[in-house]
Amino acid sequence: MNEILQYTVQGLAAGSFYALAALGLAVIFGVLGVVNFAHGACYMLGAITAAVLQDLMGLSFWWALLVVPLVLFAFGVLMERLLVRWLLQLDPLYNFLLTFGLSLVLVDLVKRQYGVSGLPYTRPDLLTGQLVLGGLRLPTYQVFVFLFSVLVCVVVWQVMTRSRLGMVVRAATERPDLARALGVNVSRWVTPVFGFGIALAGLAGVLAAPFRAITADMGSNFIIILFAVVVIGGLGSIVGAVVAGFLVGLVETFGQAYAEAYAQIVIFVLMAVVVLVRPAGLFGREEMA
Amino acid sequence: MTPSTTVALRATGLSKNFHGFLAVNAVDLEVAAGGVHALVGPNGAGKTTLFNLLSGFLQPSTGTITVFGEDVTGLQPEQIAHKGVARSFQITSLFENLNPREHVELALQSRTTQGRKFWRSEKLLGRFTDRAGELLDLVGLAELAEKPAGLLAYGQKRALEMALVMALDPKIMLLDEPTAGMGIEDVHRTIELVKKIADGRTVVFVDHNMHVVGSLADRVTVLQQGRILAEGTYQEVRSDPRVITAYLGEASNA
Amino acid sequence: MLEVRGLKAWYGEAQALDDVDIDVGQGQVVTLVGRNGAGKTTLLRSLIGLHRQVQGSVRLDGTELLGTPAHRRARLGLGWVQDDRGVYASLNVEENLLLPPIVSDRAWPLEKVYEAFPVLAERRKAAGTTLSGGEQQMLAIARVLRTGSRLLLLDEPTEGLAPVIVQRIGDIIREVKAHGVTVLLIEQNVKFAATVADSHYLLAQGRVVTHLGNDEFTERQDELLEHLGV
Amino acid sequence: ACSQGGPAAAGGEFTDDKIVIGVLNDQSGVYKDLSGPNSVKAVEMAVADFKEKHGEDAVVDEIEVITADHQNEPDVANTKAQEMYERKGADIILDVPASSAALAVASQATAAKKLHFNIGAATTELTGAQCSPYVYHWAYDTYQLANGTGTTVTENGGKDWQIIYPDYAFGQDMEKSFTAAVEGAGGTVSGKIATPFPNDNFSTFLTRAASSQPDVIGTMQAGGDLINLVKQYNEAGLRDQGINLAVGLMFITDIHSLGVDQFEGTTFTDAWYWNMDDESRAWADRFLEETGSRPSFAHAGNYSAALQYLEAVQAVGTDDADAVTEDLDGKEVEDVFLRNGKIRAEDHRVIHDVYLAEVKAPSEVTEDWDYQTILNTIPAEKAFRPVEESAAAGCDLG
Amino acid sequence: MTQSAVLPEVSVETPPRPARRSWQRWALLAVGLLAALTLPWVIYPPVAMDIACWALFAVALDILLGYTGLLSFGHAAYWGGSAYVTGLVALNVGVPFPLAVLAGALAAMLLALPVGYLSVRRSGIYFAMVTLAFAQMIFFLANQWDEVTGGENGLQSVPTSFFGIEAVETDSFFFYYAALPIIVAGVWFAWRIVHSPFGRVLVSIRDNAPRARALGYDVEKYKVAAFVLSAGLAGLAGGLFAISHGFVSLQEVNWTTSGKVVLITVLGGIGTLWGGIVGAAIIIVLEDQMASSGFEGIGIITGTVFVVVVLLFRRGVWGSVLHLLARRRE
Ligand SMILES: Nc1ncnc2c1ncn2[C@@H]1O[C@H](COP(=O)(O)OP(=O)(O)OP(=O)(O)O)[C@@H](O)[C@H]1O
Ligand SMILES: Nc1ncnc2c1ncn2[C@@H]1O[C@H](COP(=O)(O)OP(=O)(O)OP(=O)(O)O)[C@@H](O)[C@H]1O
Ligand SMILES: [Mg+2]
Ligand SMILES: [Mg+2]
Repeated sequence: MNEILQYTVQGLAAGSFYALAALGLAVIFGVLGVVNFAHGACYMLGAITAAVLQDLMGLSFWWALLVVPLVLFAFGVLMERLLVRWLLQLDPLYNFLLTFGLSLVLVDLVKRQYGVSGLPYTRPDLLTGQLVLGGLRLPTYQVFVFLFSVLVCVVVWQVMTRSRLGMVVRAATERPDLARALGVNVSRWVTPVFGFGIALAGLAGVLAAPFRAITADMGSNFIIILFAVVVIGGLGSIVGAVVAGFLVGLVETFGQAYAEAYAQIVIFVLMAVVVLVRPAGLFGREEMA
Repeated sequence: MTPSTTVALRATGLSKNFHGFLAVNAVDLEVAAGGVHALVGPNGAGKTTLFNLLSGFLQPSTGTITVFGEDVTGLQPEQIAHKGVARSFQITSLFENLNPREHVELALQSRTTQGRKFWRSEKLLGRFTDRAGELLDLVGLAELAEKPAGLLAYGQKRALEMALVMALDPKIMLLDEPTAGMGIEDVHRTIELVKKIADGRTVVFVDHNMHVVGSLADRVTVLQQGRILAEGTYQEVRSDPRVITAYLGEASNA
Repeated sequence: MLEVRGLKAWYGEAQALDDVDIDVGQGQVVTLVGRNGAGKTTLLRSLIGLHRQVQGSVRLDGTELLGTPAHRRARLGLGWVQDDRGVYASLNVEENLLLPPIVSDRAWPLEKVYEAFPVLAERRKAAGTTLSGGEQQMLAIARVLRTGSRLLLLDEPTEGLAPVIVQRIGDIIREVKAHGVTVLLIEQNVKFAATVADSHYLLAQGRVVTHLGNDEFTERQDELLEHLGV
Repeated sequence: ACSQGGPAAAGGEFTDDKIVIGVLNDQSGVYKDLSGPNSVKAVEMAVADFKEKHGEDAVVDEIEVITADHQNEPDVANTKAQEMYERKGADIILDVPASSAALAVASQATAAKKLHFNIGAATTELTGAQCSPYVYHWAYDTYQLANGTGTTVTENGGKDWQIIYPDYAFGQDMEKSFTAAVEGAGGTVSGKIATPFPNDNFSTFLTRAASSQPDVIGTMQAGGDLINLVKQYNEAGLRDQGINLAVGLMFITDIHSLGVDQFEGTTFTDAWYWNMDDESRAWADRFLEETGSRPSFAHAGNYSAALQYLEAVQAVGTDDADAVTEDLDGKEVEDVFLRNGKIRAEDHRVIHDVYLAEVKAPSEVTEDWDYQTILNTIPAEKAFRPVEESAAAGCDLG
Repeated sequence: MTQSAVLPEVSVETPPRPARRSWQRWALLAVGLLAALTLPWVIYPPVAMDIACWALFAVALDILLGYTGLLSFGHAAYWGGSAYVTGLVALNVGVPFPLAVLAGALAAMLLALPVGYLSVRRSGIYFAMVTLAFAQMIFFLANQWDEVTGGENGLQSVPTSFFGIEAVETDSFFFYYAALPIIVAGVWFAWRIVHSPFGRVLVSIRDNAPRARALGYDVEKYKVAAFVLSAGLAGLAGGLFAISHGFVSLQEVNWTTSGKVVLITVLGGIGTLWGGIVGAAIIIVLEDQMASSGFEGIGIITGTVFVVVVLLFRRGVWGSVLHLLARRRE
């Protein structure tokens, strides 16, 4: 029983990374119709940036939670302005391919610059150690990661569904030409939203820094699982991305507990089942044939 | 009109529920074989939805559909097409990169099993070229036969829709606003065309142009909010006060 | 108010408009009629700025428009209803209405829109493209009314509408005209055109064939129909 | 088995009149830091040293070092090795980390009847079922890693083990070797957990391993996975609960990248350490000048392999592979890397002293890269798999 | 709802369909064959063989991407799956290699059947992600099931057996000529598929699947059929690759392999079978050069090539050539 609780917390913590990053993926997709293959690389950049800034100027973890997403936001803005935007009106596959190419470049650039064996990162003192609740020992950090990401997800969801911003951006991406003819200045919105989605990936990266190996390759496997997450949740759905993120975290953790090395296969089996029974994903809108 | 007792298409208690919104509500419809049947009604009455149900693009929430007595409820669009039911789309739906000739060839081929032959040359499609030419000529697209469909003007696309339906040589044709977006002359031509091809077939069509309805239909069903409001001959229906308020308007200028 | 001079447009190598001259005065309703493929839609798209392969001059109250980006033209008071309606699938009905910015105080408030089109009020939370074809057409028209544009460019606004609704559209056009709004309208339904318009441009193969006042147009209607058919 | 060291025979004894040494390794992937371009530098140092030592007397004037990146893809390694042997005239290929790539190159070497000295890969297959007259395994292997750490830690009181290993060939090998070593030294392995590979989430595995309160958790993870595991081990506060961590395979570059604080107190087996004595330190200083960083044992191993190869060529006066192996087989060698070294003729395992090391506490670190304390030396004869076991694993070099 | 249903599958830029005169087509074919025959004289034979294998792989992918509008980002599963089966057959049964390769291709088709069946339920970008994820599942399985696949170490020492003809069995130069007919046959078969009545239906599905259904075509079955055929050809290529290298590694089923073949196809030109061949030649030679150049980070180069192609030359190399020719003719 105790173990189950412990696994649940670990699963939710692991799911937090997926949920945050998948949220970024879903926001970008919902708004620009782009599936960002470089999302894993952006997650990696978030962690690397946190480590490099800590090394260069002693930036603490807490500041990193603020500064790194800003840096990644700027990076996302550049990425959109210089690359992604030229393909927005074409089939989404082109941006999928573009960002795939970009992720190859980013990963190898980081390898050239920082090597392959990873960078060190010092944890914030406040978050080391365990919370002991009854017979339960929970690493403080994992509890923090979970709570923090839930907070971020809720805020983002509110903004996207309740505000004019969300609406304008959805229209601008569906038919940019028409939106222009209706007087909406499309480019003004698209860029910051893209940057924001990237910033979320970066935030997941910062959260991973104290907890995971900070290497150029850390996003490569991550992005594949992330795709499984959005297929399970339904790519068009922001709620779906978040819920599926936590779900996959749980499945992975319980899979590890009871299926050991086959844990990752369990995720893909889950995905296969979802595709079979609900092709649009758990929260996706049904498309017609 | 060839009076006939056989029923080509019958819907019984047909409903479609979109998340609580009843777009089609317990519709009973009978289309006599060989008849030309018009479906009219205010915007949003459920005409297109009914077509989608009849052609398998939507699955009914309740009710059954039979084609010449055979139950086709729950079949997929392509299966229904093979039962001899062809439809056109209200909102034009074509293959952007194929030209009209290729469109029609494809439609002609679909009645054979030739489409499965991945080991044969596409020259086999040549056997349909002559027939395709005739059909395009009928709808006035002969000169545009080689222009990619994506580059056609709206009215030309509508004409191609017609050619496709005709190519399927269906027993029952479902035409969703065949004359929408056409100029007067083309409207006349289309009326003549439908009259010609309706010979020996059953036609169900939707149109808001009362002139078209008047010249083609031998029976008219009026839908409103998913239900049948009235049914009868054109003359009966157009003088029905309920139809006038709901649909035609006082100053009806049809 | 609107002055088009020597407008030419191309699709790649193919010329779609040739030396088109059009004048529309303040508060006038003018229709463009012509066969399918005559170039009517191309003309409107050039005016709103979505078709870019153009030459010539388009002036709105003396300001040259060619070269101004589309979203700026919309803010200058051009409102457009696309022939395929251009309703957003990812927005619900109300969001579709709220989307374009309001450009003048002539704008219809939401309540007025819903009053004029009660169906839209009923389906306000439905995703835009789940509306029926005709409902989408109403939505598109309602949307430009809500912005308060002073020059409306309507591409076949009555297509696929029930006769009652067509009459209502006619009323609306007359109403906005009374408030000084200018309308340039593509119309296949010649009878309808005659009930709303002040004058008519007849287009064929990318050229203006003739320009007629409404009286003359109504008189020669049958002959014109003939002509349109050619 | 030393030959007469006869002076240079005619130049005709050398294909193309020169010696070509190929260094085939990972220059962009996970092994880049621990071998990679710096291995090439190490080989070039060996060539320079050889030339300086023999000067005019050298049996060959021209020694060329060529290199290629196998990108950690065995099929690339395969093509590149074939190309080096057949097209570029390579007489020997060095390094080749990643077991799958190493096995591919070994089979190319056998086919081409040219030499391959493997430094970078750990698999005992090279001296087992897949051993070859043309292939030598120079630096380390899974048996040696497990035997060193498993035996010594158990003997020092870590009786009860839990082993976490990645579920692929390397990890499975390591797990078996460790279990054998631990049990051989009187300890018990009370649990083994196979993990996916690669993997970034080890919390669950650690929780499970810790639930039996073992003395030691032995991890067979490597590279990024190892770092993930260590971070999460620290996160879970297991050291405070008295559960120690022993690492199967660790390179100094891992410690460098993660920081000593994370690894503090971890024990592992090292084939060589740059700061273990004056000789190694002197060489490491030269290396630092050349490359800007301290050498891993793989770098030193490459240096040693290149040097010993050239010495053997000098001895036999030809680059003919069969002649060179005849000289090498059974030879006892000593250099900066090989201490009490011996090239076993039976399975081509090169044995030498190895070391049990512990990661220093941050406070003890006096300079960059000064991360380890050598706990004890494991003599060459005890460090590696006995010849009989190699034979039992299927190696028969007659 | 119908309105959203009229969205096309994938509207990638495909080249003008060739109105090429037939002598031009024959001339092109002759040039292509000549190039294929002289390749191992110009390029190191194993590399030439790699080019041939990847060319066929890219051509197979293009049946889906260029002609059906489906981007499979998991084709490594069929290339690699076939490589394993081919390797196992060659190791254990000892039949001449063409038979082993055929067995591999069949296995790939069997594998593609369930995956295709599930994946075609989604279209566009979803299809790409679903195929990728399934391929990753295959990867994990191959990694885990090491008694059969050799896991991380791969299948070592796969023999080349060819009716006891020594030259072919040991010399990569002669092997190339023994394998070339299989490649050529594979490419021809792909060409046959896309220029068949079946291929015409695929194109219509690419443009507008619901419309194709209304015409009476069972779209899902056609997609699955195209998927399986494509997987079979990919398997043919993968099997030959395994034989030519003499072993099979996990790399063959890794997602980077899927990415590479997409890169090759896009670089060459989507919807042009020749494009796959041109793309393969460029990428393989480039990678080969890079590997010996000492430059760190091949991904920087290949990734940049990818980005530039997608941004500026969406038609790809061969597609651009066709486009220029078409413009010139006008
Ligand atoms: N994107 C395009 N590319 C090439 N040619 C085009 C394109 N769009 C339209 N055309 C051609 O330009 C001409 C004018 O088209 P336009 O759409 O302006 O006609 P229209 O008068 O609006 O017709 P309709 O009444 O059918 O809507 C037609 O011949 C059409 O085929
Ligand atoms: N997929 C859907 N989801 C929700 N509501 C839908 C969907 N499809 C149609 N509807 C609703 O069902 C009603 C009937 O639509 P339908 O398209 O059948 O009308 P119609 O009679 O064809 O109208 P028109 O003459 O304007 O084309 C409309 O109110 C529409 O909003
Ligand atoms: Mg309708
Ligand atoms: Mg038009």
